[in-house]
Amino acid sequence: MTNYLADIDALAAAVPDGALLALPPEYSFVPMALVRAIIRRQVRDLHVLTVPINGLACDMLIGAGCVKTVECAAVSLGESGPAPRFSAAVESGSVAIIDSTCPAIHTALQATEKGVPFMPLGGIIGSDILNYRDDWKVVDDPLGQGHGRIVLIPAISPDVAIIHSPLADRDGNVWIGRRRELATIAHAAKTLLVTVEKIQDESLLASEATAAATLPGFYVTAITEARMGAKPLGLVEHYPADHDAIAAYASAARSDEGFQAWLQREVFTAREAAE
Amino acid sequence: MTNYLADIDALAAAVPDGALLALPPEYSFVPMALVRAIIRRQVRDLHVLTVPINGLACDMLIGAGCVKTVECAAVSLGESGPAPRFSAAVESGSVAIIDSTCPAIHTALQATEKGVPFMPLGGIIGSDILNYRDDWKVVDDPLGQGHGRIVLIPAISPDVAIIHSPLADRDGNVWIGRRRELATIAHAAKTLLVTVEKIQDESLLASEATAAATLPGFYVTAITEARMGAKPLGLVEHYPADHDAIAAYASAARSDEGFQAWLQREVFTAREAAE
Amino acid sequence: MSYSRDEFLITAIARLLETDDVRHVAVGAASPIPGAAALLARKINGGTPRVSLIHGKATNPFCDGGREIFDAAGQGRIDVFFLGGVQIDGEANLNLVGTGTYPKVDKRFSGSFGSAFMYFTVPKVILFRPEHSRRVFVPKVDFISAPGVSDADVHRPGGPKYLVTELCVMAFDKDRRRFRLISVTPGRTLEEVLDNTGFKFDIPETVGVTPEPEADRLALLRSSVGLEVADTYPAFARDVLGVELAA
Amino acid sequence: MSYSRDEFLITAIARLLETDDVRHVAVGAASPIPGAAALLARKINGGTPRVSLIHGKATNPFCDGGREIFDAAGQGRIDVFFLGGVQIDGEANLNLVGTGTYPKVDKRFSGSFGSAFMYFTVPKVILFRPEHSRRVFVPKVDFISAPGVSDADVHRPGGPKYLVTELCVMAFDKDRRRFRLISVTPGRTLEEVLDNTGFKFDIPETVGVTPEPEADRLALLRSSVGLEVADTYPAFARDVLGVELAA
Repeated sequence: MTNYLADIDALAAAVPDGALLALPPEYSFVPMALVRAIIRRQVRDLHVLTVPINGLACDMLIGAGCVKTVECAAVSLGESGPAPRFSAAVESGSVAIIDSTCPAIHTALQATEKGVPFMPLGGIIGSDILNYRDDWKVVDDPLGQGHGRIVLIPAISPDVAIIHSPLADRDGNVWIGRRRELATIAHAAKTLLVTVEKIQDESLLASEATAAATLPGFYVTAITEARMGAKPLGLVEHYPADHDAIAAYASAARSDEGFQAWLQREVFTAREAAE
Repeated sequence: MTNYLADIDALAAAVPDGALLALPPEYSFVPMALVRAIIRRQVRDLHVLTVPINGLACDMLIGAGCVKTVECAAVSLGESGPAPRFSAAVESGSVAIIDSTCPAIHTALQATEKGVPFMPLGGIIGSDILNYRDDWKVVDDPLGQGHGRIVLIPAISPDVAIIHSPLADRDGNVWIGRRRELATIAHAAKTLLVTVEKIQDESLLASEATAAATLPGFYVTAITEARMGAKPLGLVEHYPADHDAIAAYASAARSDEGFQAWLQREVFTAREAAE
Repeated sequence: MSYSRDEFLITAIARLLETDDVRHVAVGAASPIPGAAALLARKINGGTPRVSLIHGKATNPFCDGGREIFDAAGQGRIDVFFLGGVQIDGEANLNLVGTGTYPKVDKRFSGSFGSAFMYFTVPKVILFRPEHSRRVFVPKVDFISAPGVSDADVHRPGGPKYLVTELCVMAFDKDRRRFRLISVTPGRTLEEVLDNTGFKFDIPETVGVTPEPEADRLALLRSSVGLEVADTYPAFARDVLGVELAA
Repeated sequence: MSYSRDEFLITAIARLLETDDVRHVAVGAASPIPGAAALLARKINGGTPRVSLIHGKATNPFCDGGREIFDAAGQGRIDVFFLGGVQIDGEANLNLVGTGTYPKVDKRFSGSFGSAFMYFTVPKVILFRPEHSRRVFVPKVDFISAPGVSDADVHRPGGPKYLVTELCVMAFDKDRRRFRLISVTPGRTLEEVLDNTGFKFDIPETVGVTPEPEADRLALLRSSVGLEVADTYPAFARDVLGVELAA
């Protein structure tokens, strides 16, 4: 059964050092308040998987020293430009980088969703990405129907996945709307931690209309309320991204000193105010 | 762009003899009015794929002589018992039977959805189903990680898939609710024919809540309105199944004579009244 | 307190669900007796196991289409599932396809449904077949929809654990590839079980008697649990449990 | 009629979309110029091609999560997609990862995104990189995110068709594995293109001039199409097209 926790630090406590942590993409329900709580816990040695890309959350975790390895199709602040702590860490070699491509990350999670050890994926052959993926395997069409060579992507099962949603009910059901990658992440993850704007009494399964937008509770490990929990990123139909705040981060984080000062101010000092 | 057709016979005209026709399961938006129109057209030599099971529609198509091959995990009238025309046709050998199992049919459509020639699936090994599927292949774990043997299911791409939905808009978007197998069928099919209770002016993509329940128009070949188009089966939150009518079918269809009389009365004669 | 055969079967199955390893019970279409048993067990244990009835209303949690119950089983998120069979043999092979020589069988049934997958993935599959006869319980099934046991090189976390019929409860021993009789229905005998079973099975020195339905559980079935059953199986709840939902 | 560089690029791209084989154009995140070009082409052609802007509002049709655009491309349902690169070489190899020696590159960029798949599956990929310099157009990319051409035993219905920069439009010849210059931007010269391109490419006897934006298309861009652009790219529509949505 889903646990309903009193505060976000209790949720952050469920992320152990060294965990394979899955992060959703920038436009898709990123639990920034929870990410800040994880940073305050000073979690270490995370293997961060971006599904399939990420930006601010991943960059902050790297800058804060929580990350040992990043597996991604891309890390970017979008309109605010490159992700400065990510770039610096890869250039210096202070984090290990495992480059992937968007559909390969989706595919690896689909394999776990389906309970199979691998799934095939088209394309990729001839990309240098493949040369650095000893875990991926190229095989000749095993059905011998002249399809040619194809890449097999091994299943990935995140230890922990984290999302922020507008709404949950009291049975652990969580509203995900049309962001179905969150369903795949949830199906593939061993532990799913969810923050929500609001917990309502009425079941999200009470009507077909809301059920269609719902992740069932039996995938959800724990939930806590976190108002404005995606800020400074946006939450569709609830609040827009705060582009000024993201731009301010992008400029502060150009240097490690600038980032550390920003972190102290925005994550540690501002904690009580913010969360 | 999606075509909006004036009547259901124009939709039925898009189902050619010999087509690989995908049918959704009994509880999931079965377009019975369209099935009756297909029977009136006297389409022949269909390869019917049930996704993954079906009942009344498949049994009627078989009894009406439209079907050459049935590929299914099961064909059953549920509470009304076995599917009589299906059973008789398999026992007499008048239709070819390709037995499958539910997740294998889902998997074959997912492979087409993903644009890959096959997908792996657990289980199955040791089932006699496998002995009659020359198209399925058992391989040793190609990643060599000790998973053991696994079955590879080749992709299936239906020539035509047909569904009935409560609602569409004018951009070809169709409401499917939580019946996401309909999305997979649509993604995998070359042609998708849709009947709906109602066509509305407002876009189903106008809000995240309805978008979460929507199949995008670029998968939809043609749409026409068919009020009560799933009857005598039910349409969730719109009308219940007419169990008396289904039971009457089950008893009439016990014999071919009984079925033919039922067909004349309910499908041919009743045409004007019904559709 | 008098009870019907179906009420007896419901309580017999419910007892098999009241163990700590059972956190999530899934029930397929048109299975009111297993469904009622799961809902009864949930009530007795104060909320666990989670009960998912496909085609249920309030009790159907699946939102990812027909694939989801199989995916969830493949993920190890379903602990108990129920299967039956036109024929079941002594190695727990199931036949849901037909009798006679495949493919042009003498009598064709619906088909294998998801059995060829769920039987491999769900750790505790309960075989449920009220009719206990040599027609059903055969030496060897005519067609294996799903095999009872697998070779070591086949990934198989799941398989058969129990068989419940109107005559008895048996357990399946994977290593011996045989059923073992646990208990016989009150008023029935070991001889009846032997006479009506076409395959060999192990018989312990002392064969127990399956407990009769406890009064408190019958009361629950005929009241609060009955109402939950009626949400998905209204006809069954009315006819068997005497419970009707307010219109 | 005067126009900006971005307006010129929008109309140059739109011309490449006005052919019958283009039924569905998909545009990735933060690509306002290709997005505007697709919306302009749709307006001019009276509704075709269908335009799907991921992260668009009214123009985002995807309802199956982040996977869907890749699945749809794999199904052959997307005819045109746009890709760029930190580096692009003469065989149309794309580098979106970084410059220097991988993995500890000198300068790290975001990553390959979906390029290693979309480049293989979309029949008409248009490479778009406004900056035309030897920094970008190199003899050989430092890292191949996605290769321009593939061996015969790799299933590849898709690949590069055109390259659009501020200086010129080139076509890619898959069999010759080379770009061919088509036309040069008005006021710029072949010499400029040669001076700023680090790889060899074919030059036809007569090099055309890329047409200037047609007055009617500029008018559409600055009015009705501009409003559609503003729905997804408000800042771009305001700054480049001078169009703002009513608040």
